[in-house]
Amino acid sequence: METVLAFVIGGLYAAAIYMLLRRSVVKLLIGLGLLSHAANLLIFTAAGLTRGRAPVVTAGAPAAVIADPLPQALILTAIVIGFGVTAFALVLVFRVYSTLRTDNLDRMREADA
Amino acid sequence: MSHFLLNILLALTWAALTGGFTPANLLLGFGLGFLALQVARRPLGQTGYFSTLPRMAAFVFFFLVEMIIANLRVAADVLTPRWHMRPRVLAVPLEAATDVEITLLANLVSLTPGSLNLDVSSDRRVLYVHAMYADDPELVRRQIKEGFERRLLRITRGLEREDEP
Amino acid sequence: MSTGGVTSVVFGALILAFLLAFVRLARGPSLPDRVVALDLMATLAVGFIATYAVATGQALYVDLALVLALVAFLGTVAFAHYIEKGGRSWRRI
Amino acid sequence: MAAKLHALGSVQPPGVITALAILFLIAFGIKAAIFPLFFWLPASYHTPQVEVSALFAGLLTKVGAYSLIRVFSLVFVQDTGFTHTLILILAGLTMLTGVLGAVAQYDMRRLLSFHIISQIGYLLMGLGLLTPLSLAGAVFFIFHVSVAKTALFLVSGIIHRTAGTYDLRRLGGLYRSQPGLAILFLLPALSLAGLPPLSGFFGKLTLIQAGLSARSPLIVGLALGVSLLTLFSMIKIWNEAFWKPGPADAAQAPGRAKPGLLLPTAILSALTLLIGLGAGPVMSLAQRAGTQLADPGIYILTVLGSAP
Amino acid sequence: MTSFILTTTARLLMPLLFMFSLFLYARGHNEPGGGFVAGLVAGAAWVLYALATDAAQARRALRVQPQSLIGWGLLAALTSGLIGLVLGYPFLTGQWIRLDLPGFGAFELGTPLLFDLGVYLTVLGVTTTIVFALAEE
Amino acid sequence: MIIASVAAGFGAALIAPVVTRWLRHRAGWLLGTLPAALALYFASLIPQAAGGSATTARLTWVEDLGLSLSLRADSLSLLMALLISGIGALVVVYAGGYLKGHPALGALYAWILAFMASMLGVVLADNLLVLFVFWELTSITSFILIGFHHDNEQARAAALQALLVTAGGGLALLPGLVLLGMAGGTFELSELNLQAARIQSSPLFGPALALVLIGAFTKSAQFPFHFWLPNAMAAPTPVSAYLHSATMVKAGVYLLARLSPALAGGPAWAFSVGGIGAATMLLGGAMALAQTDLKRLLAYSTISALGLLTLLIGIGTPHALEAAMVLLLAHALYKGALFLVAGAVEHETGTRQAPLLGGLARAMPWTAAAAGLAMLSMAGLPPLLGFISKELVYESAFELGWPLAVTIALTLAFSVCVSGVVGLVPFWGRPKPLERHPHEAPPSMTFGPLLLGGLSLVFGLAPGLIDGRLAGPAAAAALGAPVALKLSLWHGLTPALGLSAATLVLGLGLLVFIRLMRTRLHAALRPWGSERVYQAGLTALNLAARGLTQLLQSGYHRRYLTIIVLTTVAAGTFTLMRSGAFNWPAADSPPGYYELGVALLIVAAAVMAVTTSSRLGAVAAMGAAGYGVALIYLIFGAPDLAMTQFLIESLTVILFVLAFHHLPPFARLTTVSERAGDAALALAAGAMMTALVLSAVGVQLYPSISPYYVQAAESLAHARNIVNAILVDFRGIDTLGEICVLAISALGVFALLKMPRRKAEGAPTPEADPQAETGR
Amino acid sequence: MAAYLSAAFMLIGAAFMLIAALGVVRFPDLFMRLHASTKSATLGVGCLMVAAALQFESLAITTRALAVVVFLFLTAPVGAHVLGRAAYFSRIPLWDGTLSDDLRGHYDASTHALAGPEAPRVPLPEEVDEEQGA
Repeated sequence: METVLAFVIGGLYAAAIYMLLRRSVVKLLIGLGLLSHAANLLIFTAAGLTRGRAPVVTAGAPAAVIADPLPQALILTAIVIGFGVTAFALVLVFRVYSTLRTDNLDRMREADA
Repeated sequence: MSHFLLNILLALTWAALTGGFTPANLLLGFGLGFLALQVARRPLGQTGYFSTLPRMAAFVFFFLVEMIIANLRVAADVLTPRWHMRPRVLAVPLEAATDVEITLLANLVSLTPGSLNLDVSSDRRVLYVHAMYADDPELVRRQIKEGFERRLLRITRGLEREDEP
Repeated sequence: MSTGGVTSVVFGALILAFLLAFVRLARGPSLPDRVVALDLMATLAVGFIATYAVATGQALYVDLALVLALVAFLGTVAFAHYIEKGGRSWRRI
Repeated sequence: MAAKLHALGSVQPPGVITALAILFLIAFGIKAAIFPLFFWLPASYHTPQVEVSALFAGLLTKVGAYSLIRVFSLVFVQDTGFTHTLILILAGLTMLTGVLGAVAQYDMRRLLSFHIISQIGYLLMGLGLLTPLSLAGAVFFIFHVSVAKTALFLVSGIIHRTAGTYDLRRLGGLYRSQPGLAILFLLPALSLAGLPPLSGFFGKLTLIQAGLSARSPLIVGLALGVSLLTLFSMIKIWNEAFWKPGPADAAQAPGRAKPGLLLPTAILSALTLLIGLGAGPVMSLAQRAGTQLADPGIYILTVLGSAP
Repeated sequence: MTSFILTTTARLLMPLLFMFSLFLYARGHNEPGGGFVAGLVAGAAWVLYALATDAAQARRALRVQPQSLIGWGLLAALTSGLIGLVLGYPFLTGQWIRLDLPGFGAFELGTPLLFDLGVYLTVLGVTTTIVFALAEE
Repeated sequence: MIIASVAAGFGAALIAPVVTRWLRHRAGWLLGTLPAALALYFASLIPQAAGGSATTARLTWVEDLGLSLSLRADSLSLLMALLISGIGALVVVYAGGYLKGHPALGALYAWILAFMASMLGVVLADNLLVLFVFWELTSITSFILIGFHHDNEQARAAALQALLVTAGGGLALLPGLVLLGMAGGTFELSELNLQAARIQSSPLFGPALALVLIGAFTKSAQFPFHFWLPNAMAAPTPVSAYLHSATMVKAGVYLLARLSPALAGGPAWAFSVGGIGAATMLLGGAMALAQTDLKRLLAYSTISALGLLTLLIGIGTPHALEAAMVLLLAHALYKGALFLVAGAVEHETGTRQAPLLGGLARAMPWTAAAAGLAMLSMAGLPPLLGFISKELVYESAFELGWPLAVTIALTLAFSVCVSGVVGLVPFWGRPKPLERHPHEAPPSMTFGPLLLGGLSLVFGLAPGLIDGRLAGPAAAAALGAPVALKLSLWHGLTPALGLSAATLVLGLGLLVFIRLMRTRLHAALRPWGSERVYQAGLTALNLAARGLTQLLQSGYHRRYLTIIVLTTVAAGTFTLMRSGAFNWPAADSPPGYYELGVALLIVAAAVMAVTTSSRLGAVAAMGAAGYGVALIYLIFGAPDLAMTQFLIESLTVILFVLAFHHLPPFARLTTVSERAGDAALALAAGAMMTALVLSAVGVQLYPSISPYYVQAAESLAHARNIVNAILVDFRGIDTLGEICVLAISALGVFALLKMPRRKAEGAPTPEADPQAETGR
Repeated sequence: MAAYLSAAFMLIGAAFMLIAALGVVRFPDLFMRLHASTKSATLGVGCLMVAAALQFESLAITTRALAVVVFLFLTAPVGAHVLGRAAYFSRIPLWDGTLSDDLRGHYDASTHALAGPEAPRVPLPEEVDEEQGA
């Protein structure tokens, strides 16, 4: 499954990067969203996969095999921060568009200052 | 509805007494409690509870059956290559008046035979539905009005509406 | 008890359903069609979670189903909100 | 992190770790604006309000640089021959491109923004050398650059407020009209160029000592050349904004800045001088930090020693 | 959106969702849930309400400024850290007390719960701030 | 006390503007008392130093870097310190007259005093790094002083040039000093000078020597760095007199002398120092002849004298060093005086052009007297100090053979000629018509040159005042061994005396024909100016900077992103390829078919997000991918993650949907080939990431700490959900930071949406857009 | 017993889910797809939840499972309603085989108010400005 997921991650990255390279800012936002999926999945996979057991200690007896909690905590943080970033980027693009009336990144450079 | 609460309390007591909070035991407790209340209906005073609850149960049962039938019809249509449906968008006059009633009715309509609630007119007197098998629009209207609306209203409006239909 | 066999059949059906829903998501043709597909996918995920809980015997996943059931609805409402507000503008997309 | 280090040090094949290290380098490198990933910086730093960019200048890239220092002194130390050489090369290129970018600018804030990049190069140099002394230099540098850069951005803000522009070609005569401001500019500017006895000098001196003891003359030479170019571009600001006679049209006669505006700048400018004059204690702090960074064992001991 | 069906449903669902979020928060320490998820669910409740009615109405219904929720959340999280500090432990060291309520059994109260509450409030505030602001556009 | 003497200068610099506002141009007399007092103090240290025991002081500064503030006053230091403080006093007084009424006089005083203190620091420092600190301070202060007339563009350019050259040299000096310290094992000069053997056998010696020499040569205006000095004549004359003849330019010479015990002895030293010195000496002398501007003339002649000093130090014999020390003193006295005289002349006549001046002796008798004394000393005529120093120079030169002596004699003949042009012709030559009627300069301006000229005479007549007490021990310090110097006016009939006579004759001859030679000489020496190299360098630098910046900062964000991605892919692929980092995961678990289905779903959704032409379709696809990812979390034991992912996914979709009301539809803005290129790049990046994940799978990042968390969760954190325990307890600070980030982003969103739309018209104002003007 | 019941419910649920998905793919217009997704999928999930409840036999789980079912029964139709209504506004075409449309012409395009069936039909805007909107 690790192999499969590796390819999934590669696919997500490729899609995200392709979208990031578009000139339309809206596509860039989509790319950003995909990128965070890819990154989270990357950490998740690289840290090792454990089927089934959630990292919850059943009262009294610790389970024998449980998923590694630390990367999970890490990814949880990453997901939520990704949300904040996406929201911010979205609104930024929104403001830029309402100010400049273009969604073409290449045309935004004149307003660089 | 205070009887309903009482009934639940009784069920909980039963479960506590028997020492098992399993669903089955609770259900049993509820049933026994209902019986107990039935027995004690006089001291407690007359309410619509004892007629509403069975009616409610009957309604739920009816609804589930309708729903399964509806699904089977959809399934049949999905699984066979030819379309059998005769869709229409229909206006169904409403008797239900309160927000909750209309909402409930609309939801139930959506979940059951071949009809899907689209909207309610702004004056809340007409329900527009999309019906899948509506060769005869009047039949659909009647099904909704007779099958659902009446039963629903009987429950929500309790005793005073009981003799009305 | 053949729970393992049953759940794997159920999983298969659900995944098949997922992919079918995705077909609708990809084909459209209109935005509401896609939304229906997405909504269905969420519902399927709820089912998936329930099945998963049964398959692994871990009850805690049922809560997940609850969260998801709520959330799927929200997405649909938001999309509908957009479609209605935007009028026919989606067609210009 | 301590545990991470244990794990990475013992079991893993170094190749993958190195690849991971490179990705970390790129990720934090974007944040820290190192070559060739610094594009976002000059374009963005001069966009917001000057107070904001002053804060950003002091802090933001330093966060990236700090992360880099943390990760590359603690975790990714298996293949230093490759990773840290790469960091050194990047350090050199970052310094050079940053300072050349600054030299080309005529907008004061853009110019200062580019200097942020070149200063990051110095930080990287400290990291790339990876000796206690060089890390101390990097730590000291973070401290120094934060102060000096913020002061400079604030000065540019005051100039904008009083003279109405950031464009060096349209500025002038400020030495005469605001001699106090001139001093407030000169101190951090010269500090940035690494002239003694200001804070920047000691950072530079540390890095040079470290570089020479690590037998890396090339990066030392580059660092020195870049500091000359830094001086050059700072003097450019000085010449254009302060010494050059003011603009011909007297309509834009620069006003004087209010004391309230000058005070924070004055404090920061004085701080660069004080850090320089009192460099002893600051440097021994930095030295201790550098020693700890260079010897992760201490860190592991502190974390794991107290945790379980 | 003017569908009163949706509005009615939203009114019905809101308390439900809110309860559920509290539930998730309360047992987050022992089973999946916790401040993040609970805050998101509570946020979702308000988002639903904002979508079903409009942002202004939701804002009125919320009664407090979403931004101040963020502030309170951060404050709560900080306070939980400071408690440990005051008692002479490192910042954010968890402190627990055991409450024995007759009839209800033992409860454990600790600063991590306060911290989690801070997370909850912050996430709720963030979600509502962003969505309300966007919906008002 | 020594430390206080240095600090006093800086302190005086701070109060100088205040004092000047109070006393105006008379402030010079008051401010001049400080350097004068310092001079007396240093003079009082002479006997002790001549006895071999230097006065020292020490403060700790930055011990971690081997930098302690240690000062040491031996004879060599005292010789310099006396010059600095003594001439400093005169210059301060002089400046009051010269710049009477100038609004920035106070600032000038401040900077001059600061410079003086820095210079004292240089010569008194006993620590290489402290020396460097003060060395750079002199560069900065001299920069400000040269640019004193900063309204003048030439002055600004000259100041920049001087700073770049001297500070650039300083930047060479710094690593040189560090290397030297490393080679000698100490940064303390007095200890270092005892380590000559160790240093010279060190592999660091070569680079250290080269770098130190570059530093010294730039400061002392040695060829090929000499060009900044004549340009620095844009400074006010007192500054030129002080910095550019008596003190700062001698810092390089001082450094050479100071370090010669440690560095001298080998052929490298002799040839580089001696060779450069000789070249500078000749070139400076010859170029001086080509000048007409009095100050430039003096500047070139100073270059020449500095070359001679360098040459002598390069020779390094006891006699040569003795000669160097006496010459150092003599030159400071006469050249300082001549500069001040030139300033007085300019002040009174309004010009510095030698050909326009003549017959001023009648109008300015005191100035003329001072000029005469200085001129005679410079020409090397008895009974002045210049004569004694010249004789010593010749004698030491003869030790190395007559060709060297003759070369020096030629240079000194140039010097004789220059002294005539500056000190003789303007005063006693044929009177010329002048625009302004000259008067005698004010006493503040005649006092200095007269005193300096007088001292030349006094020391010439009574060389016993300096030989055994000052010059001798100074030479001993430079030599690192005792010398017995006995100076006298009359040496007897020696070859040196003959050569002196020849020099004089030749010099006078040149003076007669100078007008004929000037232009031709000027043209002939032009290629040696090396200033054009500097100018070309500046131009090239600006061009390179602009070109590079345009290349790297195109302003197209997409291009930046492309570069970032390219860098990542290239670096990642490279590191994966090298040392066989790539390998298939060892612990690959066979995938369940429904897991495969989920994987397929994610990939399909990603593909759809890319290919769809409907933006909300893309959002929906992104949501589908998110659901898939959440299912993966679910399957692999992360219910918290799955839950959060589901929630966030839906909220994100809602945000997009809400914002898309106001956003434009997808547009296809790129060409097919652009898209193909991007796609290739994206696929490469994806492949790289795949390879990375494949290799990294099973790299257990946290194996030793997770079990700890698992065990501690219930006991320490009172929690059974370990993920939550980690979030709110073990790594609470991270979470705190995280919610802060969230809060900031939310407030950012709020601010962005609620802030007033100022630039709604969309056109950035030209003010705010510097790029529009640079045409980029 | 419970296990077998649970298995049966699961299979039924899965079947309905599959049918829902098939319906969403196969049905010719949006509204019929909504039928499929609302009815079949909700029922399918309900079955699966019941199966889970049967499997665990604990009050807490049962309550939650039932909560999910109730929740879905409450929300799915509302979702379908808002979507269908919105779709109608954006003039998603009905299937050619649709026999009649009572709703047609009763929406007020600007206020989104909906009149009863007795109100006169308003000529549809799209018949006028079909091409102008683009």
